[in-house]
Amino acid sequence: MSDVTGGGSGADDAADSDDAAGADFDGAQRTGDVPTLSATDVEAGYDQHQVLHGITFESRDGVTCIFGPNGSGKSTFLKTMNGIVPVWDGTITYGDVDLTDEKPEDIVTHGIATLPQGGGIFASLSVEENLNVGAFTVDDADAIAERKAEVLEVFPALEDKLDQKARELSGGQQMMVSLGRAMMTGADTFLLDEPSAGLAPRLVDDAFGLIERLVDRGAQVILIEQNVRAALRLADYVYILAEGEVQFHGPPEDLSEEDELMELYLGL
Amino acid sequence: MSGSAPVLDRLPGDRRYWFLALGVLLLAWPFLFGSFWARIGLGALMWIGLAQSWNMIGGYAGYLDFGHGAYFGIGGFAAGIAMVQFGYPFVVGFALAIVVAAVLAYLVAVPTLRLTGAYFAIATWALAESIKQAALILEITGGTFGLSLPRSPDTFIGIAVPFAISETFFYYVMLLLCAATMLVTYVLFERHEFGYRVKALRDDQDAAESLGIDTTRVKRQVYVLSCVVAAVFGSVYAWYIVFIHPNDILAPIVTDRMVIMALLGGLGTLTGPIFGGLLVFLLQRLSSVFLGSSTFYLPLIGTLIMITVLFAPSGIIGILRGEIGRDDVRKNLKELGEKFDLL
Amino acid sequence: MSDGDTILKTTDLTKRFGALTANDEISLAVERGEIRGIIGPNGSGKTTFFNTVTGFYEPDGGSVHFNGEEVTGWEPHRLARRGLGRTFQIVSPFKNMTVRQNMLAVQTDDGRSREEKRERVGEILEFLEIDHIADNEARGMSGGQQKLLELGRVLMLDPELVMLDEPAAGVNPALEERIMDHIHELNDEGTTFVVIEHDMHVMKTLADTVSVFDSGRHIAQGDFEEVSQNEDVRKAYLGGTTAEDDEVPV
Amino acid sequence: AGLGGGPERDTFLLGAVTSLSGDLRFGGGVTQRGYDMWADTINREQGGIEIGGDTYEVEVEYADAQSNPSAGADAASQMINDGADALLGPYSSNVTLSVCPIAEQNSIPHITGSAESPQIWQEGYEYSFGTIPTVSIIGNEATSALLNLEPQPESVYVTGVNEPFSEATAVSMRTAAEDAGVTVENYELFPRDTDYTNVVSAAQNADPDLHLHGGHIGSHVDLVSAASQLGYTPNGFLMHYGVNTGSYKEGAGAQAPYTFGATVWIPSVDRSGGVLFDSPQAYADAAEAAYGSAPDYTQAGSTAAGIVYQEALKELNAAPPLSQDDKDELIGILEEIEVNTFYGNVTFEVGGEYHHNNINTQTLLIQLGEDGSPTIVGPEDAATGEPNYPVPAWDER
Amino acid sequence: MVDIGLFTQIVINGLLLGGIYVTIGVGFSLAFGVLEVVDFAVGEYVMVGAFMGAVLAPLFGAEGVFVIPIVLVVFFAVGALIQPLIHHVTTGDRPHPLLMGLVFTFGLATFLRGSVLTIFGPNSQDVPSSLLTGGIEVPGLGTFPVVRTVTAVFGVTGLAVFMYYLYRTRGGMAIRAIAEDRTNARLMGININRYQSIAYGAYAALTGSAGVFIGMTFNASPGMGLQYTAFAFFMVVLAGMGYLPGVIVAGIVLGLTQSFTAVYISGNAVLLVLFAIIYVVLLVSPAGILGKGEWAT
Ligand SMILES: Nc1ncnc2c1ncn2[C@@H]1O[C@H](COP(=O)(O)OP(=O)(O)OP(=O)(O)O)[C@@H](O)[C@H]1O
Ligand SMILES: Nc1ncnc2c1ncn2[C@@H]1O[C@H](COP(=O)(O)OP(=O)(O)OP(=O)(O)O)[C@@H](O)[C@H]1O
Ligand SMILES: [Mg+2]
Ligand SMILES: [Mg+2]
Repeated sequence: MSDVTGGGSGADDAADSDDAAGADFDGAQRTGDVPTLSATDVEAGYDQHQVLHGITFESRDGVTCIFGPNGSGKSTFLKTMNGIVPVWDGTITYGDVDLTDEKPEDIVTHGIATLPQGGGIFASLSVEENLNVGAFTVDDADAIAERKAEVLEVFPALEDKLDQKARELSGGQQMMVSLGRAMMTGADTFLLDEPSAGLAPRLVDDAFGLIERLVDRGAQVILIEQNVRAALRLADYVYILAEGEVQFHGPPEDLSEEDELMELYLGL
Repeated sequence: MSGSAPVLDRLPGDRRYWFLALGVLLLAWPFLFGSFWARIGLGALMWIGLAQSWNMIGGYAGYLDFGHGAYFGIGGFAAGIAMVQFGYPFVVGFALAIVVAAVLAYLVAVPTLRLTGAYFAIATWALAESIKQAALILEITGGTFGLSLPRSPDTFIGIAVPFAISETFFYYVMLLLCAATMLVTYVLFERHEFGYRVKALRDDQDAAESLGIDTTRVKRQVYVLSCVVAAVFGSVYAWYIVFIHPNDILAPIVTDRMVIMALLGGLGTLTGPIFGGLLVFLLQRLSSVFLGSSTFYLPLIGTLIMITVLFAPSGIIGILRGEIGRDDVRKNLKELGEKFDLL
Repeated sequence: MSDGDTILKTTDLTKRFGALTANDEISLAVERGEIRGIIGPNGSGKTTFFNTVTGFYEPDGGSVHFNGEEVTGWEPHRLARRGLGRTFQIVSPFKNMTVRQNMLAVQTDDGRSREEKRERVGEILEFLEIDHIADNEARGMSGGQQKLLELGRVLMLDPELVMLDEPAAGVNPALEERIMDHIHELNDEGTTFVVIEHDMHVMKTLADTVSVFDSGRHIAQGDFEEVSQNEDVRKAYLGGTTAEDDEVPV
Repeated sequence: AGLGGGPERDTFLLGAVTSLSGDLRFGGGVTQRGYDMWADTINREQGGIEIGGDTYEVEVEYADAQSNPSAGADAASQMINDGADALLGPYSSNVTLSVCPIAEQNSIPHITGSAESPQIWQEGYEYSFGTIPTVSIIGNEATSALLNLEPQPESVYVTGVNEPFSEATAVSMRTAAEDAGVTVENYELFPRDTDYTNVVSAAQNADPDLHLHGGHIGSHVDLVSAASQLGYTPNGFLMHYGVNTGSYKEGAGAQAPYTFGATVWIPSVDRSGGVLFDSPQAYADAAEAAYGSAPDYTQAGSTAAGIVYQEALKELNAAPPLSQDDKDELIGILEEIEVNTFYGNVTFEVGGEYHHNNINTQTLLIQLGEDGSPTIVGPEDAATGEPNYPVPAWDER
Repeated sequence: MVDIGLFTQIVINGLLLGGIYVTIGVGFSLAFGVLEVVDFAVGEYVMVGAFMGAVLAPLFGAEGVFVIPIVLVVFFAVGALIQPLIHHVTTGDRPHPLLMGLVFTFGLATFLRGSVLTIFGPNSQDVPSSLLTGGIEVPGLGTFPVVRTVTAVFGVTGLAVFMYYLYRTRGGMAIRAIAEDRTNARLMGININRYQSIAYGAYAALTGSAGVFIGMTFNASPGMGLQYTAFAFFMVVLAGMGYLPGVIVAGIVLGLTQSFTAVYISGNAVLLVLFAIIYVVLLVSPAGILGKGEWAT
């Protein structure tokens, strides 16, 4: 248990040493703390079918987890934040910027990267091209080269595979490509939708390791997971969604007092 | 589904009376309006039947058959060849049309139904064109000269026809065939579990297979059935129109019409092809009445097709059932507008 | 060939995709009444094995026996009607049909009447606790409900053996428990299961025996404890996680 | 709506079925102008047709065959339904072949001013007639005239498009060449949408004196452009149908001059005229004035069809609307009739393979000049000018 | 006996014919590969391009070649505006997106053909050119008709430009990413509407200008579109759908098949042979003769 708290303070350490990490990871965009991604009374859905009934949410430093039963609207909510699903009502802001009506391709430019469920790599593009697509919104060639070097430092396994088509990689390596690609955007905030789903346990470990590394570098991570046990080891703050509403939010410690919630929604 | 009540449910009075009235109208049609309208009526009935035959494979089973018209032509030529080259009565030609279409459809089905989507569409289209080209070269089909069928036969299945072989007679034949096609579609695809199997394989072939559905066989059955229906109409059409030519009854436009009719009416629905068939047939046939000697109906139909696909993808039936309301169109327009963000 | 207790037996089953051997001489026997787990790294050939056994892939070598009968190369629907049911890794409901129609589409040779079939649909939906949405279209169902529907459809076959490909993936823990309960219940009634799953908690709870796949080969077999202590397995598959670490860190 | 016969009226109602839309709309327009020309002229100049002292105006009502046999049959039926006294036929043989049986079933006279396929007459329809000789005659006679030019050609290459009219044309050309004892290097049909360089290369390799081609205007254009691209120059190209139309000139552009063609009528032909129009030139002038374009033989044949009706109706001497007996009697009159028109003498064969076809109008061999205007260059008794023969090579023009 | 002079000329004819097909196949293949649109309107773009040549050439001293820049610009703009409509009908939760796309473009094709027919009448029109006339005779080989040779060069150049753009530029990378997954491409900051419109516009521009060349080679007629739609389908099926480099091979195969069938078998059998080849290739190797097309499901 103390380990986990340690992980959380690890994120703080990273924030302290922000200057160093920030400079070589992403010199151009980041100056101070990562802006808070927050949602206020968000309603959204598909066609006539409303899924989210007023969600209020705020990202924290480190990892903010979203749990909830299937179909509770977790992915939908994530997609309102990255712009894929239009917001019916309510607002979404990132620091001072209003994202509510922005399109996904514009939201990325503010520093919010998404890792869609399954990784969403471009299978017929090479690994290097996948990374380059990640930097699509970046015009500065030097910055791109720097970030690529950074990604390869974090994931040395990708070094020899740069010219290979992404589909030829193993599941775990593909996950590295998608995370690396997300890093290439120069984002400070990462939206991850079930990064461990369908992965073998060893790869699940790898995926969570990667998340830790992102946090170490000062990024905020919003994480949807069904692998609640593993995710809780990383979590700094937890939201529980059910039927399109927030049922609980608070630090993981508080969760232990909510036996009923745990039982009902998390099966713990 | 949106709130507005389906138009079909808003008919005043008992629905059965409406159907009864419609039945009486259909039966009395040639006597009420004369021979020209009998011809228009029989044309409409034929096209409704053909649209439904496409709907079986294209709508219910989800296989975009872009060569379906070939079976209409094959039916026509089977009947024509039997009557012209061998001097048999129509009824033999009719039987031949069914047999030839069924056998050919089966042979085609075996390799072709392994393809899906655009590949199936293009393969069937290429096959239909090959058949047309072959018919233009072969001697038995009359080659480039086509076939002139014997005129005014005045017996049907050996029995003298009292009112001669006139449009009135053909009107009732088409009415009968069209009704039979509707009935078969209703029973097989809407009532029987066979229909569930067909829809299942349309949605997910592997899943269907894993649930005991012999998808290869079901697909084949639907394909052969739909092709035979088209051929049946083709044979009667040949008998009626007397002169058949590959460029007419094997033309790709025959398929195109069926597809458009089924789509505009509402794919994979029983009544969609009725509305789509009526609309397109009448638009085309009566365009000269409204537009004079102009080809203006072509861009008009083109525009109509585009608008339908854009705003009413479930077809006329979708509008009648109230699935597509004003709100949907507005939402659609808004989404479309967003896609014009190009700079 | 096989004794009465073996319901499924593969011998040197091989499947290649071009240069890749996805299943390399896999020999495996499943006893009637057991729940067999299959684990292995991503891409180790688990799903391919399912597909080859159930007739979706033509094997490049080896044989499959089901209920003592050689069924190698049989078409899937034929196997299904013999009582070999399966689900898919990616859920595949018939989206344009209602839940009930999804169930009724299932085809069997058992000569059940229409009424009997409908009755059975009701029973199964009730058992899975999704009878309240029987007449909803499948497209509007949540991912979890779709998983239940898949299980329900398979049950319409009255299968003797059910092969489940990652039934708990992406499923919320609460629902996961429910699915496991259903499997146990059906197993108690005599249905044999083969389950692919990456969730070790599920594996541990369900499986009587676990088979481990790696690079297309069947490298180990044993009960969960045995297998999870195996060095090769730990290295290839489990990694650093102590799979038995069920403790919730809060 | 109503049954046949129709109400009392004091006009003759002629139902014209023709393709006003679709692929054949161009030809449909030509026949329409031909029929209108007749109706307008007779109404204007004679107040209509004189029957027993009264004159009855002529009314032509059109129904669109949409270039499609099935719609053609519907259109004919529509006209009959509207009580037409007689039918004027559609453009193109395919549509005609579906209209003839309708005329037959309803026992109504039907004269077509444009369909040329020999098939129509072989069927032996009792109620259908045609003013234009079948193409098997036109192609044959034009080819014979061409083969008589000096220096006498020794070999020909025959091509045609694989559709009824064109095949019949090509066959007649081949027959004429064989009958004249000229070597036929090759006889080949191909689909309309083919590439002509291959046709031309094969022909070029055979190196014939003449190239004979049966098809419609588009195929002529493709053939001459491929020929000019590959530098294929036989002593002459004979093509039928329609080299003297504006459409061919527009399509072929610089390649149009010197092409030989066949026709049964052009404005400059020397024919004595008679009923309604004094001479071919008078007709051409009137048509030019009315429509702003020079008439071709299809239009003339269509007008002639009207004139034949007019004379036959006079002889029948029955006021409109015609009874069924009148119509049957009209058929008998048509079989016997001989009318002297600007288009030539019209009489219809009875029996044989040309049953009810007017095969007596003389075929003319024409050649386009530098400016694209046609000159009659054969047969000798009809020629009004000298042919430019052999024609200059493409790069010497 | 095979005549060598004729034989080499037939080869030349076939290759140049193939070049003409390449001009149509390139854009069509791009449209299919990137946008997943099976575009029924392709032949009508050719037809409209040819008519623009016929109508505008007189303004440039009866020279069709000078019309091409205008056609490029106009078609690019129009294509860019049509693309969002096609995108709209093939996405969202519509049933049968593929059919919707097919039928929409069928409607578009009918609209274009009908409009040209209504405006210009049914006649064919000459697309004049004095630059591209006659043929170049190469002794021992045969004659290379100038207009066909230039058309083939245009097609191959178009292919090279497309390949360069797709595989060597940022925009091309974006387009390939879109082809793979539209939603994920957006999440990378790619304005998919813009790049899809660029792709479709480029396809339309290339196809429209191919129309001008084809007009100069043959002529412009309202009914010509259908056969080019057919040829475009031939091309992508043989090339493998969406596989651009296959287009050249497909063009050569089609052109040679056509010319050899016409001369050595029967002119009448040409289309029968072509359609039969398409059917058989689809059954035997749906990914094209090179086996590299995308095997769509
Ligand atoms: N594209 C869509 N169209 C229509 N309804 C959708 C769509 N995507 C999701 N839904 C519905 O919205 C609801 C919420 O779905 P969502 O994917 O947000 O759930 P989730 O919490 O992410 O579930 P899971 O844990 O299973 O991924 C569900 O009822 C689902 O059926
Ligand atoms: N249809 C196919 N064509 C070509 N290769 C395939 C095909 N299906 C699977 N493969 C390959 O075979 C190997 C085994 O795949 P399989 O799907 O069986 O793995 P798995 O064990 O189920 O993995 P996971 O746990 O990720 O689902 C992989 O390398 C995969 O890429
Ligand atoms: Mg989700
Ligand atoms: Mg798997």
